[in-house]
Amino acid sequence: MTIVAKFEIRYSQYLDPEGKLVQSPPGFARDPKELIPLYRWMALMRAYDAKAIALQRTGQINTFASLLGHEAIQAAIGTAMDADDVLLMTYRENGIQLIRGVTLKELFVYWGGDERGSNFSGPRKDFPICVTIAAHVTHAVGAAYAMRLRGEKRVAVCVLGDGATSKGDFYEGINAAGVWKLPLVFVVANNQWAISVPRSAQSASETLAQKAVAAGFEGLQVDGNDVIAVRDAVDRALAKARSGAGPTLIEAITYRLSDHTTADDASRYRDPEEVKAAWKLDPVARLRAYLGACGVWDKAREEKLLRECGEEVQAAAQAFLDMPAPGAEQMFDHMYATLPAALAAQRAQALADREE
Amino acid sequence: MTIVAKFEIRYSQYLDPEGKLVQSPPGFARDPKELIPLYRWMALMRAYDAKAIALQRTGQINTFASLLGHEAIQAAIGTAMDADDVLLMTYRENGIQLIRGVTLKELFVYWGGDERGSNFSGPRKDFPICVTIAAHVTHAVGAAYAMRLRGEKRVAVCVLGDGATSKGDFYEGINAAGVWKLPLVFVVANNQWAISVPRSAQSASETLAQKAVAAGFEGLQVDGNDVIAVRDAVDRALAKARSGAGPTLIEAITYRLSDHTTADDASRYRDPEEVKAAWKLDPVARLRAYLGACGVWDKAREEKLLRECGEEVQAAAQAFLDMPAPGAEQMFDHMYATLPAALAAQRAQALADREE
Amino acid sequence: MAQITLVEAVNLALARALQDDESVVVLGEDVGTDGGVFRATQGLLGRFGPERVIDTPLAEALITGMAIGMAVEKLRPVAEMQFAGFGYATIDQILNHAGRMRHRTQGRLSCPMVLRMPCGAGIHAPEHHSESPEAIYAHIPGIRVVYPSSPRRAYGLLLAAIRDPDPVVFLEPTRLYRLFKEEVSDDGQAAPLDVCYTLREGTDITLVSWGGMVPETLAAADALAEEGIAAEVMDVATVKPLDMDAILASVARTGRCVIVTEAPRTCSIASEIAAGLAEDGLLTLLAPVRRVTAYDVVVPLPRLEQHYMPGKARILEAAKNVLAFG
Amino acid sequence: MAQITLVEAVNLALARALQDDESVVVLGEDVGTDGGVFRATQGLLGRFGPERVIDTPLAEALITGMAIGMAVEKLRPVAEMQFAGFGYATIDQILNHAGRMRHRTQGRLSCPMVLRMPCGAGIHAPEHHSESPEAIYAHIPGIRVVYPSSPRRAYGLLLAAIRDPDPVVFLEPTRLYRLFKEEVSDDGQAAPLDVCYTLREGTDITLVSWGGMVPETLAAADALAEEGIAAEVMDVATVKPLDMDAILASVARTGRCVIVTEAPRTCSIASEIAAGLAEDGLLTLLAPVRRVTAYDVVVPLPRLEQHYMPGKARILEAAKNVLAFG
Ligand SMILES: Cc1ncc(C[n+]2csc(CCOP(=O)(O)OP(=O)(O)O)c2C)c(N)n1
Ligand SMILES: Cc1ncc(C[n+]2csc(CCOP(=O)(O)OP(=O)(O)O)c2C)c(N)n1
Ligand SMILES: [Mg+2]
Ligand SMILES: [Mg+2]
Repeated sequence: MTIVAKFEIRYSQYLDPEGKLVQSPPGFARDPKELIPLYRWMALMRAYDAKAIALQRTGQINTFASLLGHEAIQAAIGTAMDADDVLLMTYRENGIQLIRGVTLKELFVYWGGDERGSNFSGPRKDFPICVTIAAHVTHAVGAAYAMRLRGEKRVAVCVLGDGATSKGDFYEGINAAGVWKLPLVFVVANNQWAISVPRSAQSASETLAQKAVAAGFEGLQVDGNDVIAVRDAVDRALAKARSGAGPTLIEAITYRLSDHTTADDASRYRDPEEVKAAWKLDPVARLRAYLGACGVWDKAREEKLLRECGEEVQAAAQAFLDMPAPGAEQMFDHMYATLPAALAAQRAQALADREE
Repeated sequence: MTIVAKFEIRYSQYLDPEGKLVQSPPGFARDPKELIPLYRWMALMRAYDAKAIALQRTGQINTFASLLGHEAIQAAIGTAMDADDVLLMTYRENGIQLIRGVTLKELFVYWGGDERGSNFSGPRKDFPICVTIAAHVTHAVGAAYAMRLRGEKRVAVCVLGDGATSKGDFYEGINAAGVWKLPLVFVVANNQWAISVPRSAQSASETLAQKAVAAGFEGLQVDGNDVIAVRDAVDRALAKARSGAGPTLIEAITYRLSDHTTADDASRYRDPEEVKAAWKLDPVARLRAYLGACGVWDKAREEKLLRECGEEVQAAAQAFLDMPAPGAEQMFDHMYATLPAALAAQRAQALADREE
Repeated sequence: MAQITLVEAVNLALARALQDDESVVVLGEDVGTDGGVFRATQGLLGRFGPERVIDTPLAEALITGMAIGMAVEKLRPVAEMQFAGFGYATIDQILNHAGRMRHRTQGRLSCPMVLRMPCGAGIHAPEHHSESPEAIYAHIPGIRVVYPSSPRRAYGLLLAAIRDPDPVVFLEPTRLYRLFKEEVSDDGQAAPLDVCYTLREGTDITLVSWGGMVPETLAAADALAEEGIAAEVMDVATVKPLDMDAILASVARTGRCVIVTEAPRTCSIASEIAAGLAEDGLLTLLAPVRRVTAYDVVVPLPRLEQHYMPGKARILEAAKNVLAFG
Repeated sequence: MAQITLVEAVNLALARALQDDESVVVLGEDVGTDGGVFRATQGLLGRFGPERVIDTPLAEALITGMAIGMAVEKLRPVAEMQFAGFGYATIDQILNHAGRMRHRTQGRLSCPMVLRMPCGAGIHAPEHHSESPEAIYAHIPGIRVVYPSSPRRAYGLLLAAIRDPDPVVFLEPTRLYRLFKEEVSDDGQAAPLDVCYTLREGTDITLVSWGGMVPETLAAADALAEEGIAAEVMDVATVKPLDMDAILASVARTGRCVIVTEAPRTCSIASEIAAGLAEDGLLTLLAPVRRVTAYDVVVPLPRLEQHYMPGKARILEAAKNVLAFG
């Protein structure tokens, strides 16, 4: 018996749950003031999330997937990426989209059940929300391949959930990313649940980071409630990808503080004690505590920020509500670049029906 | 940074390429005479393979996938399994099927392009040849689940190729096998090629054994040209599975000494020097050398065995050729347990057309 | 006898099957503790345990492939795709394996499994949650495709599907899950597969539908009745194999036919039925056949879904068009 | 102008596209060094390098998903499924992503990709190597499905598919790969999509087909001609969207129609065409429509495949049946 290969999976954390530094921070975080923009984004995400849930509860948008608990992961990714990198994500990554320039109104339009919400003004090359779990991992491979083929220094960032790591598309994608050493960063937002299925029932693997072992590249774990740890890992992975050294898989450990979506009732399958414990790890409170302890944040600033965020989401919601309804032609006019003759009669019928 | 998980992949070999023992053999191989039955099977596989290729070249069967180079792996698996275990395999595992009781004639019928070849008399519960790569990995999960649910001590053995490890079904299957700790043994017959795609282009993973790391169970490598090493690994994995300790993935390293199939011409993409070098590792010659050195095998026995094998495959080929052609009803009569009324007219038409 | 909804009928049939036959198992995403995202499997975990009511990892090809392996090994798996829109990844398994196992082995092995999937539009759901893919499955040899339209038929047809010795894709119209109740007695009685159900007899026109469109079709028939037109309404129920003889017999009486589906038009079951009429019913037709279908476009997000699905108005319009003829 | 086979025409079109447009890439299993199992990509690796002619890992969902990612990122990928029978794993990607990207983003992004796949029976190949799944793809909104039947059309239609701004599934009939040669000039000229090609004009009956069945259909027309019957033969070529108007116009002249496909009958393109006739051609039909199709069974292994596929005899029989009418 000889040993032919060895692997280890590392975990990193800078801020503990109380918001205390447990090791000296990486460059970008040396000056705590530099973290304030991240905190602002996280606060806006929370305001957005609350507003979306309120809109859903009052029947003004459809089923919504809350990002509660994912704020640190999303702030880290959103601020680390370059504008012309490409984001591929799920329904739960609206916070990253916000930072990249998708407007609050556009997000409401999407959840309001209208495709115009994905024709966003911001990062025009970002992929739309991918609802079919893990399919976007293979798209990310193609996008990264295209970038590298053209010799660009861009990176594709693919964000997915813990549940997504069980799906064949995930594996086919990471395996191929390894083969071609593509400029790709995978972030698994491990929030412990895939609807009602806990992480432990999803895979017997000790970590999700080690999924990368099967694909022959580096996988690592970070505390996903610690924005410094996530940002540091994403920064490094982006730099590595840009330098041509290939993909990285980051498992960011957090907790889904909300129901799966507004259509779900997590109390059916989750112990309230577990949720209570997870709130102790809340990424927003953690960063606030740290900033407060560093003396760069206080109650007044907090109140002002919350007020601003509230106003911003309120204005966006109103703009969404004021939007004229789509016409039936919206079903047809972007099915193809040019409407095929065979569809013309169907389109005409749909318009006629609409008028009745 | 803390280390949260560690893995290592081991490799084992007993017989070196010259057929010399490099470590003391496991129990079943202590008496070299015990290896003679394995050698006999390997010789029969080779005779079968040669006959099948001859039949194909003369237009008597269709495209055939040679098992040349896989004899040690197949003899080890075939002899290690219990009769009521279940085998799930690809087109290249005819040698295991033979040992389990599928007749030579039935194999020729299959390759002759007739479904009756899969209605074999032997291991009635074994799955038929799976042509779509890796789909059978998920079937193996279901079969093993059924066995365990009924409290049986049976094991499902799933054999696949190196190329198959890139496919989502493989990964979804091994991941689930890990979750439920199923009585399952996966053997990856790594013959270095998936048609024209070399192992190195299939995955950046250093070994294929480490694919199991992603699924949270043990993966190991063996010399697939060393029947003792393979048999030992399969024995252990079967015993572990039977004891309820879950699945194992065995990467057995060999070489596809033939073209991919008779429809392929490997000289288009493979260096003849590589093939020549691989012949030096030939599993059949290796075992013969060992048995010879142990004094339990000699030229006379060899000649007799080859003669017997030749006669056996010749008789089987003749029996195949003598078989009456299938009738058109064969297309219909096992589509459903009972032919649906809607298909009756189609069946009648097919029979009428056939008669014309 | 209780008045229950369609989703409760599905639940009842599953419980009955698990109770009566210990080889029956239920598997899928969130079918255990959660009881399924629509509660179709609610309570089953508690009654039959996690070994038989199995929460799987998030992997659709696995779910179907695993069900195939179970079925070959003599279990009777009832697997769930959380939504039909996530089920396409398993077409490979259904087409290449489930539908072939018996033929491939010339009867040595078989694949008695059911693949349930909620489908259809009209519940204001996110993308991929509103599709009606029966036509894709119906094109596949070796399987059955069943699409009930009422609690009673859901109960009976699901039991029939589970007991059937061959694979069945069982489509459940989410829009009808809780739309109305019906008396369903939990008598373990299967309803016949492979036959159309005539829901209402009539002599003037035949309206053919299945699944979620049946209530709209019945509503159209009501409206026609008010105008003195007697529409025969047929629920195809098993869309593959298709009971074309029953449809031909009805059209032979009425001479007119409208077929209603919420699937995209091209190569739909509506196309198949219309083709059957063009081949074998031509001489009995008094007017052109009309298909009332969804459009050949992506199911839109909720704001436009009402304009995507055919409704009573479009069915009525087509019926009148056909009736006005000749 | 050289006389070349259909597979050589595919190769020529690929080379031309790679040459003319540096955003074109070719990817799939064994498309590189090996030149594809049918040699369709032979020589491309040498001319255009491994960055643009890409051997992928063995993973069909990856191949299509990756092509989608490439297309969104402004490449023009031409992906290959080694055989259509291994392509079902990618229906999910085609249906849920390729066909939706433009609509989903209301025109912000698009997915100009081609998914080539060899298909059809008649080459004595192993299981899964003989299927003709055009109907499944044709049911999917947002894509085109093209199925050429001659070297010249293969060349022109493949170029058109690659240049099309939307996703195209391009089915290549393996039986015709080397069956006959045609003069094909490598002029970079695309052939029109979305239209039927009339291969032979006639007034007595319309024979409609596509892909691998076209030569059999032409042979049947020859046999009819010997008996003084003038058959119009149409090659549908683009099976989705379907040029139903052209078929209706032909049947309006001939009054009779036989549709030929080697796919299983239920919900086939033949069904779609027959349905279109039942709806919009009824008044012009002088006889029932006849579909000549494969049976609704699994494509058998080679010993029976000739009995599975329709051939000249079955087409003739159907044509005579239709001609005998009224
Ligand atoms: C392929 C597929 N199967 C099933 C679903 C239904 N579904 C939506 S979200 C979800 C769980 C996803 O869990 P995870 O990947 O952990 O992401 P999270 O929702 O926790 O962010 C499931 C099963 C889907 N969207 N896609
Ligand atoms: C899903 C699928 N894709 C493609 C093919 C075509 N094909 C047949 S064998 C093969 C290579 C398989 O390689 P490997 O798994 O290493 O097995 P080997 O043939 O070397 O034994 C391919 C691509 C297939 N049979 N199934
Ligand atoms: Mg999760
Ligand atoms: Mg191999």
